[in-house]
Amino acid sequence: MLESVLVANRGEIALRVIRAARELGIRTVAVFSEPDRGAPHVLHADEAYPIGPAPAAESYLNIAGLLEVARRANARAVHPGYGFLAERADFAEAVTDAGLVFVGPSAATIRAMGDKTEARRRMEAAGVPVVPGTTTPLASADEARRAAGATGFPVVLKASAGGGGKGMRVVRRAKDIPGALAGAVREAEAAFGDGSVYVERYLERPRHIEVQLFGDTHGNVVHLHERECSIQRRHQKLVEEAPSALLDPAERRRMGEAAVRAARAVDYVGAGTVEFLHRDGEFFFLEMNTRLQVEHPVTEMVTSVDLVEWQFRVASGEALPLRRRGIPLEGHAIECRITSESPFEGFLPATGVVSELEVPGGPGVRWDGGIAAGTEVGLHYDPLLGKLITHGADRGVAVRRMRRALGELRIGGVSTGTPLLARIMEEPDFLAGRLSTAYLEEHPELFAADVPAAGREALVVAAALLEHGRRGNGTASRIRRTGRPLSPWAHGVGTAVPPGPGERR
Amino acid sequence: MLESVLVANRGEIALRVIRAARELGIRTVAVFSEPDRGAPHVLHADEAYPIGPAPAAESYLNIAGLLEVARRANARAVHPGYGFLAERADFAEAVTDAGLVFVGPSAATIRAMGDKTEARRRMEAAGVPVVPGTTTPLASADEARRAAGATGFPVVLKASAGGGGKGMRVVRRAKDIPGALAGAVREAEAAFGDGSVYVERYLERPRHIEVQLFGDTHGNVVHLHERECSIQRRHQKLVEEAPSALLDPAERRRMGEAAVRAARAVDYVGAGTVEFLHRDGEFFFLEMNTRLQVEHPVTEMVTSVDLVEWQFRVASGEALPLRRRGIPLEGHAIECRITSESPFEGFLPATGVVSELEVPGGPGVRWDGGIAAGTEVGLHYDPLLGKLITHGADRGVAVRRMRRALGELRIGGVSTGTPLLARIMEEPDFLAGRLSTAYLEEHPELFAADVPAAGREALVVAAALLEHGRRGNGTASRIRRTGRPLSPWAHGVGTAVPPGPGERR
Amino acid sequence: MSSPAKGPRRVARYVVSLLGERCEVEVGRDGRVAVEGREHEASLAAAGPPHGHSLLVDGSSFALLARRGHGGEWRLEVDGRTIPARVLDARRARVRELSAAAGGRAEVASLRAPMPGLVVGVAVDEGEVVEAGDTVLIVEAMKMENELRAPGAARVTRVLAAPGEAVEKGQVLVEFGEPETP
Amino acid sequence: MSSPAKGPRRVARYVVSLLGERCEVEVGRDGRVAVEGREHEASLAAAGPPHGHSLLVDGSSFALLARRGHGGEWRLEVDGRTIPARVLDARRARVRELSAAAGGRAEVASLRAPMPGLVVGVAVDEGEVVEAGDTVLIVEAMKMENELRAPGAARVTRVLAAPGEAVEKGQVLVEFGEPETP
Repeated sequence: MLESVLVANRGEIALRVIRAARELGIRTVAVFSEPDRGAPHVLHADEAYPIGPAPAAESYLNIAGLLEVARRANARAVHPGYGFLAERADFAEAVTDAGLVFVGPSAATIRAMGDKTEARRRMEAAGVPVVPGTTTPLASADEARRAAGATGFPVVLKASAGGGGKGMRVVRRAKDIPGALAGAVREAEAAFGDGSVYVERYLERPRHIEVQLFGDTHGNVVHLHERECSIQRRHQKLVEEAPSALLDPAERRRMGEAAVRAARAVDYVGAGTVEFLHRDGEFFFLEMNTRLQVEHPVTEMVTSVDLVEWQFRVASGEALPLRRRGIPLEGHAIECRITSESPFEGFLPATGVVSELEVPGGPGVRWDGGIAAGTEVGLHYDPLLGKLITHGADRGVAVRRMRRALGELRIGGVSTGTPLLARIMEEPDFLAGRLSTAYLEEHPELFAADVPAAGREALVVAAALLEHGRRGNGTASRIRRTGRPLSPWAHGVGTAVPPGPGERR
Repeated sequence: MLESVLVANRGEIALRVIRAARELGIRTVAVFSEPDRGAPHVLHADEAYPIGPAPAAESYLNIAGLLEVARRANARAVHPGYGFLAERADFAEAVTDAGLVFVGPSAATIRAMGDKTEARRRMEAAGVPVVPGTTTPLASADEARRAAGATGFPVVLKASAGGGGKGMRVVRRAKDIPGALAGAVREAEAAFGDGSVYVERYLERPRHIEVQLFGDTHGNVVHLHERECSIQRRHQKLVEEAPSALLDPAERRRMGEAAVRAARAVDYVGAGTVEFLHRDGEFFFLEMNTRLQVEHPVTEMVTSVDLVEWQFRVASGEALPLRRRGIPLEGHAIECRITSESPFEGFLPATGVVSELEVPGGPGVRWDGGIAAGTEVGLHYDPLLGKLITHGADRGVAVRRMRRALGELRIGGVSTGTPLLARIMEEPDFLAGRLSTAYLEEHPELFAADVPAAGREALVVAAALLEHGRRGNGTASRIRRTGRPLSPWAHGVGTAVPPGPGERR
Repeated sequence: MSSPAKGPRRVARYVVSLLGERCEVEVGRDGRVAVEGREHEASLAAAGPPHGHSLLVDGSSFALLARRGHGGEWRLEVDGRTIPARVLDARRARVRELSAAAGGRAEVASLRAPMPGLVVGVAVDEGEVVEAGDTVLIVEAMKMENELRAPGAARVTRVLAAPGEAVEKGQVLVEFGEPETP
Repeated sequence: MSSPAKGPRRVARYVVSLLGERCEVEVGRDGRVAVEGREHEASLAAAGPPHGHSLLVDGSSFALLARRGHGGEWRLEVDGRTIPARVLDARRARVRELSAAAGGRAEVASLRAPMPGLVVGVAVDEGEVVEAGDTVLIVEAMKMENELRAPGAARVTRVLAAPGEAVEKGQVLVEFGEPETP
């Protein structure tokens, strides 16, 4: 097993990786930008080192700085998490060139799948179904218009270096191509430093279903069943589940086999995901993510596999602990992403200081968070505060448990998407498993900022009593807080502060 | 399914019951004593009603008061949790006499098993092995001495109405009988209002292994495998696990069958536990607990059964969802009880206000708590603050996960047993599964109040920097806390506070 | 003191504005609270973390966080939603209402930058009337483009930002007036 | 100002008493901290909940809660343990030590009731010498009997409680003196 690892990330995924490493006895080295000095991933690591100011380009994306910390802390491996440098082939290369183990696939694999047009070519060659579109970046609006005409509208413009919905635009009319292309290029440039954009046929109302893969250095590749992530807004996933409510066993098998073919085509090592769009019984390769996914916990809940543990085992040269027939699929799991966004104000990013954090508990509930009371939520990084995951014997139990858990989650001081998620857990189409990537657009009623469940009357009473108490009527007087633990030993024998030499009391 | 339930309890078990009821759509009615006005179980229930002052005798043990609340709130059932009235036959009777459903076995069953001497008689008759001793309460110290002489020293004096180690004394010499008997009677009187005490042969260094049972109103009785709870102090369990590290499949089957015989002998309905003492391949009936156990989550983790859900289903007249062959036993689970006690000061009860609460997360970790930041921990009730449970593919994974989770748990302002538990998770005998109820006595090194893992040097640096910062050198300046969410709409359009009629701004 | 109480018991009277409505509330000394004459048995207690409160109304239990603002303003966080409220004592509320009726003037409504960022597009012109949901401006932050939308009908009176401009949090970007009074 | 600094850089000097030992500590302006001459690179920052801090010493990361007491006293909560510490500036510490050497008197040590409860047994007599771990008193609270034990060797000088007596939290139950000086 690896002796130590530098976790080149922040937030909940850094914490997730640190937890797995801790359990394996791997020494953990965290890095932090200036505003993250007191972040949970710093507190939970064995060691932590500063890597620069707030902008990611000068800290979490600074390859030389990260390698310098690895050298200084004598870390033997690097785990990239997701986002930041996780899918940057040059980073994987720099890590291995420095004599360290990169916890992830080879630079060559990352490069092949990171170039979305190249990936489409390789998948076609491997016999994996692909959505019709271009396999080269677009040179101009005119070329985009021609390519779109050939595949037929609607189309989607996508960043070649993309992922996570950044640099992506759906276009329904030829005349909207120039504006959309400009926006996509601009966003792609900003997000990935690469403005290449290509065009693909846009499938209306598809379902987003993806397969979790794992490969080892001994040539084994397995899949760990699928996840459904159809509930998205702006191509950002919001709710994920495993298994899909849609697939029957035959379809599940066909999709799993296609994913394994895709992985073998690029000699895949480590954790990866093949994303498919599914519509009317057909499925098409969308992209392959050569890293851990945000939503990996739902797979962990139904398979009882710790995917990050597997990443470390594979990176240590071990063979996969389980082969395909041995991987269970038990019950159903749901994940809700808890983000600092105001769902009733057009998903505006919200900032502030987390003044209170109360995490749900009890059976079948998991919280993967990256915040604590006192954490400042700014605008420099991803708005993901944490993930709430529930597991139950079937989808109904998992959903009811999620509803219960969302009700227990309290994050004070920062607006989150929690109330929207709670509504989704009661919405009839969701409950029936009638999903598509257009789900949120087709359910505008979920975004109506109406009266909370508590009811207006109760809120009016609360407001009146709060003001009444503030005016000295004492209704809401604070509980006395002392916080000093009690000791029977006032002093002397068993004294609280032992006197130093020459000092007596 | 039941429409509503009054939860006649407080703390973590009240919250546990409320969670299960929530998921089943059962309306929850909480009760609270004066100091519990703001307790988590009040916040999480649908409704909550006061039942009196702090002393349990005037609140949580006040049967008439509880039934009055049930009537007022129109609750249709009563769940007693554990402790308080859970094993009081007169309470079960009063509940059913009031036309409500008692979530638990019948008053007759509770009565039979609550009288420990009567229970011993019934078990002997059913062919369940029983520890040698008396089957009637002791009338005097002389009688105790005679009975002890007959079974042979060491013996244990136990309260007939007992449980949880209260009113219990181990005696090794005849001359110690009078003092021990007086203490046991005094404690039994105070705890149960019944000073009856009997004598039993004391097994040296036995293991405490218990079997989870479930019966329904259709005559089905199943067991859900065993738990091992050998790590106790003063007969209070501290660490529990499922399955036992000791039993082989044949022994597991024999013990399970004996437990089912015990349950059938008293027409058992609902959740119950048969406790056995195990030594050198033999096991003896210790007692039957006619309620949910504190440690029920470890069984839930390895069987994927929600035991409180089952309680509600059985109370609603449903048949058990699974029969014996269908109940899985997967992986291994450990529970640590987190109590407000100072393990390095002789387990003195600790009081204070919980100033901080940070709960562990990530895979395989469950927190069943009864506190929040701000909760005042007093001396009126049980010191159990919460339970930390981990699950893993095998015992080793569960233990390493527990070690990791204990490191993440932070409860500020109140001393807890956490550091002792963390040491147990690294102690070689525990890791090897070499357990007995004498475990803690045999490992006094666990109680040495030595330097924390952080090391003295780091603590000295921390103290110096804290004082240096306090003197205005700003090293530890607090992060600015604003806590006001951000809105782009300063006023007017989308105004924050809409003006009332006749009021304009 | 000239008490405004009418009944035999001493009660405090408030006007609560919340979620677009205005209610008269009487708080008695015995835990009884009347909202527009509807009587409730209510109790509020500090509970849980710093701003946490437990509210019981006729037995129903609600958990909420409450933060105080200026002059009777409160922000209630409940069910993950933030609800602003204003509580005035009844007499002060009456004075306000009278002075408003005597000729209070509508203040200028404005759209402010909710975060530091880069304006990448302005979708409105001065004088234009917008409807609820119309995109007004696009600001890039955290590598995502964020559309700032109009939550209600209004006329754009001034546009104070241009594409390519870096803006500070809180900076006024667009000012609005009533849709029918250009 | 008469600075006690010897070197060219300005440093602050402290005496830290913790876990039974006394250390001299120098805190520099550049994050360097020397404990008895051992140099460390250290940083302390507020982190997490109200009393939470993050400490980095030569890269190693520690999470701790810190509560301030009077006159340089701190309580550090770390790894679930509570560690009391006292920090004095070096000059004040020196004055204390000199006055103590000139004839400081030991205060009376006492065992106080850690909780309200009922004394059910007293295991010592006045004049008796107890060893660490010896039971001194039994107090019943929360329906459990709690044995109060001596954490160190001492002579019982006064017993102030009797069986059957109800005691308040903090009430002195037994007073001790040095074992060898009755």
